[in-house]
Formats: sequence, C-alpha cells, structure tokens
Amino acid sequence: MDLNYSTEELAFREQVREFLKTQLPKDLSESVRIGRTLSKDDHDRWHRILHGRGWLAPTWPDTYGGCGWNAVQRHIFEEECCRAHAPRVVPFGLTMLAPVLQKFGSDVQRNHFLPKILSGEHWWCQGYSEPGAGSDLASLRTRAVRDGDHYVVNGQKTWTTLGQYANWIFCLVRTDPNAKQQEGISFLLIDMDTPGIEVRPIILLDGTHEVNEVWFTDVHVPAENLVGEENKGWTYAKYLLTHERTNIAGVGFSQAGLEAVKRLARQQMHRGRPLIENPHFAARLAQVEIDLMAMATTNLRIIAAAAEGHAPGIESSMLKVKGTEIRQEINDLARRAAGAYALPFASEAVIGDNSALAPPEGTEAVAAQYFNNRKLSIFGGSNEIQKNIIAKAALGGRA
Amino acid sequence: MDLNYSTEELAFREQVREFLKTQLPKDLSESVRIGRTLSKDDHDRWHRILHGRGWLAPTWPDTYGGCGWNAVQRHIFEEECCRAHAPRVVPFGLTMLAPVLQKFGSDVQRNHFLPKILSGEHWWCQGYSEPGAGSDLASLRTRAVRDGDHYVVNGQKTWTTLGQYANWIFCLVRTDPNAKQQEGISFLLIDMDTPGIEVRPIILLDGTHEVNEVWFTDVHVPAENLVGEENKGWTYAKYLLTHERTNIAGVGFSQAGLEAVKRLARQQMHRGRPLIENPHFAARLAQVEIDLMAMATTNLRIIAAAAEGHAPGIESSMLKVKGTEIRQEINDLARRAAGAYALPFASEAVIGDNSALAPPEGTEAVAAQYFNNRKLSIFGGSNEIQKNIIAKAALGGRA
Amino acid sequence: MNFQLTEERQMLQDSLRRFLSDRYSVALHNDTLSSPLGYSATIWQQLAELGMIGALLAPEVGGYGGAGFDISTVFEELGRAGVVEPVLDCAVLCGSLLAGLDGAPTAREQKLLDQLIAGEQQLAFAHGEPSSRYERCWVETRAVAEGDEVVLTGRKSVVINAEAADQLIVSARETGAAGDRDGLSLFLIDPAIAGVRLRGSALMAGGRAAEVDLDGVRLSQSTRLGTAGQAANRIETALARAEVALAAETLGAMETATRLTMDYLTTRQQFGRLIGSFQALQHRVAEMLIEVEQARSAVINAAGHLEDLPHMRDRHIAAARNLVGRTGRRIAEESIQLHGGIAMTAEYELAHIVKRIILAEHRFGDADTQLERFIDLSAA
Amino acid sequence: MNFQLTEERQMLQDSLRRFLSDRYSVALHNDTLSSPLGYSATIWQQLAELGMIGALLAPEVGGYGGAGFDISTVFEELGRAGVVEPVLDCAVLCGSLLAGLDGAPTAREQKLLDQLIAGEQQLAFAHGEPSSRYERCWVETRAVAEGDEVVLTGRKSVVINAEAADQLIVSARETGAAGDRDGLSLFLIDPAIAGVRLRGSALMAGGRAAEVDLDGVRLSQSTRLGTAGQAANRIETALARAEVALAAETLGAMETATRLTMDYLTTRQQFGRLIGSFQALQHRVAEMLIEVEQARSAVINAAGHLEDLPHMRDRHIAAARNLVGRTGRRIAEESIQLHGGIAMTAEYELAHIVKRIILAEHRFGDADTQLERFIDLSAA
Repeated sequence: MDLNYSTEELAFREQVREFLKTQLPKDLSESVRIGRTLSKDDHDRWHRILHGRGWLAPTWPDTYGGCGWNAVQRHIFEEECCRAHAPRVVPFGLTMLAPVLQKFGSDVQRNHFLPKILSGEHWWCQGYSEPGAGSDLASLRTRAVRDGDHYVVNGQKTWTTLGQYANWIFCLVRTDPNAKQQEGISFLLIDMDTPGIEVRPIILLDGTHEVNEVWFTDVHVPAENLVGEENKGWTYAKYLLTHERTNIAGVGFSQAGLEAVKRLARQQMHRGRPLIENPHFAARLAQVEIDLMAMATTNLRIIAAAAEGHAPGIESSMLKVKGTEIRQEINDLARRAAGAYALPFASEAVIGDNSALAPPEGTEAVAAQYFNNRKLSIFGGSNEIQKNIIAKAALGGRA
Repeated sequence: MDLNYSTEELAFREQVREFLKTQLPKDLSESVRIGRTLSKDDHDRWHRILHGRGWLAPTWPDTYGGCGWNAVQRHIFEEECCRAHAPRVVPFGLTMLAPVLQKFGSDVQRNHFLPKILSGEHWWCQGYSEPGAGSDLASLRTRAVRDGDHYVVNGQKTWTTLGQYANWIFCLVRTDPNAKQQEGISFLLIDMDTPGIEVRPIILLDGTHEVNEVWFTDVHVPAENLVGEENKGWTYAKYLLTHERTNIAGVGFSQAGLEAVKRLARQQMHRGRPLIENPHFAARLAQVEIDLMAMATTNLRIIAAAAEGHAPGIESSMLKVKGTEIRQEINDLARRAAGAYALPFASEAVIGDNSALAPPEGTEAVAAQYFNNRKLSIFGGSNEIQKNIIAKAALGGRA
Repeated sequence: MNFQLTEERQMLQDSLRRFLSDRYSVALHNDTLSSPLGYSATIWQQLAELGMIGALLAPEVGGYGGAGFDISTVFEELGRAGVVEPVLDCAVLCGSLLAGLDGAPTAREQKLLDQLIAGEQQLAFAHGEPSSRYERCWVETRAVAEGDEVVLTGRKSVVINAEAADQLIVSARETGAAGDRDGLSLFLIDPAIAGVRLRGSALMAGGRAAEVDLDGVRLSQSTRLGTAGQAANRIETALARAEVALAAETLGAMETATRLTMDYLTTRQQFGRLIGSFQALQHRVAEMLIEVEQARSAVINAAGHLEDLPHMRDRHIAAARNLVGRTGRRIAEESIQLHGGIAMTAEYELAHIVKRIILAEHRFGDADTQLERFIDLSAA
Repeated sequence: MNFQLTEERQMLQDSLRRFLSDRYSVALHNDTLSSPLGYSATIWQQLAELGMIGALLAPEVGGYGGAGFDISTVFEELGRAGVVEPVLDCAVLCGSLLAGLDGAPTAREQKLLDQLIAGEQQLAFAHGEPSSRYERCWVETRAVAEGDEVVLTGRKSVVINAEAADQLIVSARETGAAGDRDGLSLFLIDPAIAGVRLRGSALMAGGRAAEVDLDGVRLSQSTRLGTAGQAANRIETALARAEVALAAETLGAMETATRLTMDYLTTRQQFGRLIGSFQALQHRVAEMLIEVEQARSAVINAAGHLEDLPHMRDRHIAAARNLVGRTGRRIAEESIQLHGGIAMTAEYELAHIVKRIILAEHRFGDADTQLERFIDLSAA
C-alpha cells in the first residue's frame, strides 16, 4: 500500500503543470472558473493548443497519435486540467467515436476521419438518444433504408450536445425493423451538411442552449459511411458507452467546485463573520469534502487496477453514482453560499457592465450550474440504471 | 381552520390529566420513563386501574363497555398517557381481537370473551406471523384439520409478542390447503393451556425477551372457537389489521422521547458546556422536532377527518412511515447524547446498586431502545409494504 | 380543532385555481421570463380584479382578509401555477409595511394601499444588503438627519420589483450598529430622484430585481413611515407574513411537481413497461407524497400562528420554512430525476416549477438559516 | 501509487480470516456476551499465538508490524467476524501508550509489552471521564505529588476491560485545567490497590467495562509512564492508532452485514419471488455496496496517514471516522430492514455485527464529533 505518486509520476505532473501554466489562455481559464458558457471558438482554441502539444488524445493508441499514457498519467493530466480550470475537451469525436473507428472501422474510415478529429476539422456530435427512448436506448426508431449505394435516413435524435457547432454526427439507426430490439441497429457516420438535416435548439431551464434536436428527412448517406457490419451497431454502441465512462467520477471537477465554494463562503458574510465559520454551513461543507476525499481514493484504486490491466466492472457504475451525487451536492452548496445573489440570471450579470453594482464574484453562475447539473445523474446512463447494473452484478444469477 | 382544541376538548383533557396525576402509580411511570422492561404484574396493575375507571377500551362501542369517545378524545387520551409515561396498554385483546369478535363473532363468543378481556382474566397474544411468512402473511402454513367437534392444529407461529404471559392466542390457520393463498384460511381462538402448545423465547439483539415462537403439535381446539365462517379468516384478519393501525403515528411516544433526549442533552457536558448547546447536536434535535411538529398536525388532520366520519386511506400508511422514521431518529439521538454511556447494558446498570458509580440518569436504556425500535419499521406491515400501498393508491390503475 | 377552509376562502381558492389553470400557460411563462417588466401587467391587473390583493389585506386597511390562512390559501394557488407576478413583494411585503402594526394607517399610506388593492400601484421593499445575508435587522444603510431632510447612503441588494416599482420602501439605520433592532426606519422613495441608481437583472425563476445604490439621497423627513428608529417590529411582521406566503407558494409548487411526476410515470413507457410500474420509482413517489403532506402541515402550523405572539409566530415560521426548504428541494430534485431530461427543458411546465421551489429558499433564509432561527427561538 | 497488500499482510489476513471463520460462531458470541470476563480467554490466547498482537506493534518494541496498514488489515478481519476480545484496548491503546513516542521503552515497559505480545497480560486504559465526552485531553482526575508519592483522585468512565486487566494505565492531570494539553501524566496502577473501586457492566456489543473510582489512590512516583505532565502526545498517538483500528473494524463489520444481506435476499422468498428480485430492494443493495467502497477508501486514507504529521494524521482520521460512522449506521439499519425481524434475533450473526457497527460510534467520537474535529483541523 502506498498512497503517494511515484517519482516518475510526480515528474510527469510537473511537466503538465508547466504546460498549463504557460499554454492555457487566461481568458479561457477565467471563463471556466466563473462558469461562463464557452463559445465554439473557445473550444477550438484549446483543442488546437492541445493538438499542438500532442496531448489531445490521451486514450488513443500511439499508432493513431495518442500520448502513450497509462491510466495513472491520464488521471494526473485530468486532475491538473481541472485544477487549472482548463476547458473540458469536447469528447464526442475524441473519446467516443474514435475508439469505435479504431476497433471496428475500415482502414479507409480510420485514415479519413481520425486525422480530422485531431485537427479539429470535424466537430462530431452524438446521435444516440431519441424522444421516447431515454435510458432505454435500444428502443430507437430512426430508420435507415438501403437504396443502392446510399442509406436513406428518416427520424429524430434528441439531447444532441453542442450539435449546433458540429459538422458530423454519428448515429444509431434501425436498419432491420423486424429484428428483435437490440438487433437490426446500425452505426452510421453522417455529414451534417447533407440536405434534409435540421438542428433545432432545446432551451434548458437555466436558459442555456447546449442540447438540440436533430431531424432527418430523407437524408442520403453514402453506404461507405456504415461502420462495421449492417445490423451490428448495438455491439459498437455498447463499446462506445464503456468509453463514455472515462473520468466518470469527475473528481477534478468536484475538487475545483469545492474550492470555489470555499472562496465564496470566505467572502460572504453572515452576522458579521465569514459564512464559512457558520457551524451549519461548515458542517455541510465538511461532509461533502469527506465524501470527496474517500471517492478520490476509490477512483485512484480503480485507476491503479486499470493501469495493471484490470478492466473496471461495476466500479464504473459506483463512481458514476457517487461522483454525480457529490458534484450535485457541491452545486447545491454553491447556491446556498450565494444567498440572495443566487436569484438573478448569470447571463446578464456576467455580461453586463462592471460597475460597483456588480454581484459578488463567484455568485454569477451558481444557480444556473445547480439546475444544469441535475443532468449529471440523468445522462450517460441514469443513476437508476447504474444501480440496476450494480445490483444485478452483485446479486448475480441469484435474484 | 382552527388549530386549537375546543373548550369541551380542553375540559376533557383536564379530566384525563387529573386522573393520570392521581391514579398512575409512580413506580410505573418511572419505569416507563427510563425504559425499564415492564413485568406482567406491571401491565396487569395498569390494566385494572384503567378498567376501574372505565377507560380501558376507548375504541369499543358503548354497548360492550367502551368509553364513547370520538377520535379527538381518543387522541387526547393517548397524548396525555404518553406525556405522563403511562404504560402502553397491551393491545392484542383490547384493540385487535375485540373488534373482530364484535363484528364477526357469535353472541356466545362475544358474551364469553369480551368481559374477560376487560377484566384481564384473559391475556391474549397474536398468532399471525410464521417463519417464512413475514410481510407476506397470507403464505402461512399452520394447518387446522376438522376432526369431529374439534380442529387439530399443527404448525408454528413466531414473533408472538408477550406470548410468555398470554393464556389465549388468536390464530390464523390454513383449513383448506387446496384453495388459493388468501382463501382457505380460518380464524381460531386457542387456549394456551391446551396440550401440545409450546412457547419458546426469542432473545432479541438487545438481550430482551419480548417475542416468542409458539409451536402447535396435534393441538385440539373446540370447533366453537372458530370465529365466523371456516375459510373466511382472511377477511377477519384484514379487518383486524386496520385496527392495528390505531395511534400509528406514535406522536405521543415521539414527544415524550424528544423531551427525554433534551433532558439528557442538557445534562451531558461537552467542552464544559451542555451538549444541547453544541450546534451540530442542536441541529439534529431541531430537525427532528420540526418534522414531529408537522407530523403531529398531519395526525390531527386525519383525526379530525375521522371524527367527522372519513375513513383514513393511505394516510395511515403515510403516518406509519413518517412516524416510525421520526421515532427511530429520536432513538438515534438519545444514544448519541449518551456518548460512551450508551455502551453498557441497561439491565445491569439499572438493577444494580445505586452507588455513586451509577451511570448518568437517562442513559440506561438508550442503546437497547435504539436497537429494539428498529422493529418499528418492520412490523405492522413493513415500511416497504406501506410505500407499495401508497404508490399503488396514488398511481391508481395507471401503473 | 378544524382543518376545513371557510366558505369564503374556498371560493377564493376555486376562482384563483380556475383563472390560473385557464390562463397561466408555459408559453406565457417563457414570454414573461424575458419581458422588460419580468411579469405580465395583464395578469397582474386580472389578479387584482379577482380580488386577490384585497384578500391579502385586513378589512381595517381596505382589504377583506389578511389573516394567515388567507395568505396561505392565495399563495398555495399561485405556487401551483408557478405565478411570477410580484404579489409577494408588492402586496404582502409592502402591503404589510404600509398597513403597519398599531393604529390606523396615515392618509398617505391608506391611499397607497387603496391603489395597491386596485392593482394600480407597484411597490418594492429595498431591505437586503450585501452583508446582511438573511438577517432581518442587519442594515448598514445610514439615514442621517440634516434639518428638515434625511440623507440616505448605502446599498440594497437583489431588490425584487425595484425597476417596475412606482415607489420603493427603503430601510435605513438612524442609530446603532448593524444587527441592532433599535434604530431602524422606513422611507418611501420615488426611485427617480437624485442619488438613486438601479442595476437590473432578470431573475432565473421569473420577475426582475435590481441592485440599488443610494448615494446621499436627500429626502424630506415626511417620507419616513412610522416612528423614527422603531421600524423593526413592522419589518419583522411584514417578513413573517411574507414567509408564510412563500412557504405556501412552495407547497403549491410541490403539489404540481408531484402531480406532473405521477402523470409522467403513468404515461411514459420504457423497456416495454410504464415507468411507474418500477418499484424503485414507486417507493420514491410514495416518499414524495409523504413529504408533501408534511409540508402541508408545516404551512398550516405557520399560517395558524401568524397572528400569535412574535416569538411563537417566528418559531413556527422557522420550522415551516426549514421543512418546506428541505422537502421542497427533495421534491424538486426527485421530480426532475424521475422524469429524466425532459424535466429540464423550458418547454415543459416542471422546469418553471422546480425553479420556483429551489429559489424560494434564497429569500428570507434557506433551510439552514431557518434551522438556526428555530434553535435560537427554542432556547429562548 | 499502489493499493496492494504486501505479501506479509496478505498472509496475516488469510490466516486470521481462516481462524475466525473456523472458530468464531454465533454460539460462541452468545456465550461470551454473558461470561464473567466478557471475552473468551481461549480465543485471546489463540489470537496471540497466531501473532496477531505482535502484528500491531513495531519491531523496535518486539512486534513485527505496527504500521497503519498492519492495524487496518488485522482489524478489518476482526470486524468481519465481530470479534469482541479486547484487542483494541489491550494491544492498540495500551500497547501504543507503553511503546510511547520517542526513544526506546523502559525495561519495565518492554517487559509488559513482551507479555502483551505473548497474550499473557491484560491491560486497560482508564482515560474517559463523566464530563469528557469525546475530548481527548479533558481530564479532571488530579494527580497531586506528596513527597515520593502521587495521590490520584477522580472518576474514570466506561473503562473497557478494567475488571480483567492486570494493570490499568490511568491518565491524570498534574497541572492546568480540564481540556489543556499540558499537565497530563499516565500512571500504571494495579487495580487491587487501596482507593480503587470498580463497578462493572457487560457491554451491549460484547466485552465488559467498569466505572472506576479513584479515591485518594497513593502511588509511587515511579508508576508514572514518561515525563510528568507531557503525556498528551502519547495519548493522542495511541488514540489515533485506536481510531484507525476501530474504523477498519467497522469496515469489516459493514462487509459482513452487506454479505449477509445479499445472501438473505437471494435465498428468501416472499410473495412467491426471491425478495432480491424486488427493484426497490436492489437499489438499496447497490447503495450499500457503494457506501462500503467509500468506507474502504476512507480507512485506507486514515491508515495511510497514520505515520504522518499529527495534524494531517488527525484530519484523515476524523474524515474516516465520520464517514465510517455515517455509512456504518446506514449499512447497519439497512441490513436489518432488508432482512426484517430475523436480523434482530440473537441467534443470527447479523444481530451481533450491527451492534458492533453502531456502538463503535460511541468510542472516541461519533460522526458529529468527528465532523467537528475535521472542521477545526481544516480551518487550522
């Protein structure tokens, strides 16, 4: 047992810190820190900087331009990025589609698409969810009918994150309507510029536009954009979902969030003393910090096992559940700390003038983040689905 | 809307208080207050005192010797008894069997048994649960086979509360093994002195003996001890269970328990100040007190509706769940308040010498009560069963 | 003991419920959120015509209600529909400040009250400050007498309805230190006068608020409402009434959230079954229903003690707002979770309702603050 | 970073687990609960022969372990089996007090340590007092020097293993006020000497304790362990080691409770189905499993920082004991609830396990006390 990083790991961390200190633009880290919504350009800039350093694709094999890092190094990189308030890299191409192409794609597909993911020429989004099929993904109804050397796609996808910026979408489509639910599904790559595609914004309760509906009306997709075999798409989809789980615990986000709450609670006053000294607030804060300390170690245990080649099983589900509970609790604490300043909309307050009447620093986005992050326990396999998985595995064939 | 008792109700409360002040033996209330286990004689004494006053059977119709109280009066009586630390009246004969006899028994049975319940000559216990049939009561397997003018009973009952003191037991027995589960059950009255009955103690985790197993081996029960019709016992059993729900919220017990915790927390010291001033302990205490204040009003709302003739529906289940959660939380607070003094067994500490080395007052039984009252959320229809009932009723035929 | 609404209150409830279920749509909600006023002037006028504002004020000052159960009846309905109009700020807070504690209102106060009841007057209470958090008497804004005038200097935070208000009621300290009950006064201010500066924002759950800067604002002494330095009781009473209103509003919103969730669970299919048939979700619905009943009882307790002695009144209010804060959060979060993503879209009613529930905790004290108050009042 | 047990610790774990699963039955448990000693002298001797006591002490004092992960490895196994023998009190607490902080133990101390490791010495630490609650330096018992002698007066509360102990280690104050770190000393006392009075009780979760009255107990100055008035560090280190042990013990007990619950859910039928097939119960099992992993991580953090600087060490220990206290309660209560009544009978293993879990919170500080410590240490 040894809870400390090795000398090599510490040296690596130093290298990452130095990079972030010198290469991460200050305006980007400031936006992330205060919870401002990032523009497409913000995302692109950071993408290019990481690509320039060769650190864009930690999970890719070396042959495709990965970093050759093990699980512990990847963890260190993520932890440091969170601490430095680096933007989160948009994952749809890099960590979701790419592994599928690397394992199941044709040589032509790999050679064509992977470099464009790295360069940023292609911005991918995910066409999985449909209205009426939330956690029950396999009940999807978007149809693709083979017509010569094309598929003709009709149907609707939803919850398409940042679809407004994307120029490509990978989709699960039903190619055999008579097969059983999880059979008859295929995995298609679709250029968003193809006629018949319409992207409609979904405005969330906090006023943000981060997800979309994508409608397909007689969209013609070249047959060479089929990944793997027709009707085998469910296999690839499941493989992709295991990669969606990278950094599922969100330890770094929680640690950064907790620090932000502490800063706010040191500055907000209550009966003439900093709020952080109030015993009831301090108790909530300590409680979640203790939970986070434990979860960070659970996360490291799983990472250490992964670095030795053990594939995580239900541990991923455990980290998803506890990790999102902790992040949501931190969001709740942040809104609490802000007091009445949680009431106004962030958008106006942040973007408005910087007069003496501005709200206190750190209160701008707390309510929006609280509401927005209710999604954490819903998407990526709801926490209920995760508990089903854990129980089924633990009780085995026995119940 | 009026949250106050009427003048008549206040006068009634005064009458009850006066009675308790003058008639409740001090040693009994002291035993109840500190959580000492009551002896058979303790129970019998209080039973006789209430009988003497005519206040033993608040829920019985006047014709059988009831008090003629409405729901609000019954509530006031229970509330005052709890506040005065009166022993709880053993309910098996008075509030469980008696309503069944009054509604479904023969004249002979009513005339024979009801007066002996009031006089205390018969101490009843309940033969419902069986090993392997907890919340799923209808799966019971104890058999009764008709043989001339007798039934011959074989099988086993369990969780028989205070069965060691009882001389009569009412039992659910299976009289038609071929019928569907809830049919083929009959309701039998059995003299515990009949040959073939054996009572075996079950010792609980807190060392107490309050429940038993009752074994039946070729026990001959006169056929006239069948209540109602053969194979209709499930109907009577369900009717009985609705009466088990009297005072299901346990508001009075919780209020008395909360007062006890406060006394203890005023006396226990922490860093040289009374524990009750510690903000974290005070927060726990306030939280449960607030919950209890609300539940007391929920209880009164249901009682007021009952006094006007509305039969409570899922409200009983709601009170059961919330009421037991609150009582268990108060038990948890009591053990917390006692600190290290929760570790020793109450039995020795209470009954031992009263030297200067005795434990602080109020700490004697806290751990035992905490463990013992885990039963509250299990028996009388587990809280899970109650939630099933609530959800089924609320979601209607819709799910 | 009696838990039935009086006939009058039953009628008020019925007419409000009918009006709001006819008129208060999600589309209206979304339009209102981004509107310049932050509320609908039409709805406001119609609510006044329904007599809803008068129901919140006592007959002595021209209303025909004003008791705790009047307030809770009205606000439960407003909460059920997710109404964002500034009823609480104009009618309850400012109405109570104008109606005052003892004796009859002055002629000027009565005129404002009449206009208020008719829906012709918008008001805002400028009380909270950057360092006050939820303390009721933490006022650092100073009022300094200079001859016939008083000069106000300070900053008021998150003043709801300030931009729309014809008049602001501003609290300021004439003597003493921040936190003292003594020394507080109230002033009636036209927000257009010199030295008053506003910076407005839309509120996430509807309505608008402003930061208010008071930079040497010169007022006539006659703008003071009531006796100099003695406003603490009046402020506390107004806040007590507002807290009962807010608790009832949240209760109503909790009812709607629970109803929407039950409707969803009994119509939505997943894995080939109604999702309401999954036992794990059923148990959570059962727990939600229990919490709603607890919240209802807490609101009854608070409303029923609103006319009680301040100490008793405030203890019940703190209890109710703590309970409603806690259970409200649970209902809001569970409603979203049991729905899934749909609950988070602005096109769906629940999105508005949960924002009302959660952000109510940020007015006059969240669950923790209320717990502290309850502890202090219980020890006293 | 490495989360594997060393080979030696793996062997220790295996041999303990094998021995306890062979020998530590529910029947033994029930017999022991009501026995005069409160523990089994046979089991105690066998544990010593297995080298279990030596594993808890450092090589410098005759053991072959003594690090945080040695303690956590041993106690997780003791917890899994629900062992009631006074390993924590004799070997960890008193062993650490005798092994001391700096320098080698004296000859007398080393002799006691050798006997302890061999299983030939029973000890008890008489430290807690009626008003100390869980404060580590709250000692009101006074030690007053009179020539070559010291006179002890005071009362010690719930001293575990006091009756069985050949020697008591008693804390007393030579100078200062209750709560001061300065002024504390430790004395080694034969409990049979004049002025010492014991009143014993069985403990609900196994073992026995006594109230200890010290009525002018006259001791030789040579009975003092270490420097006069400087015992606080030694006490705090011993308590830190005991808290790591206790947290690991509770973790082991949580594992057993969870395992028994899963076994029960997969064998017990109700309403014609395995009860483990009910989704509401499945989700609760999933939550239990998550909490056990959290507790395991918390214990690793505490054990891994036991040799760290006191401030860092104590912060991790407070965190671990808070988390284990909270999650332990949840596991204990959920295990009972998911079983139903059977869980509460003394004939069933779980009854003993849940008592160990819950009552562990009553040693050295419950979850709230640990939270306060964590807050204090985080602010420092």
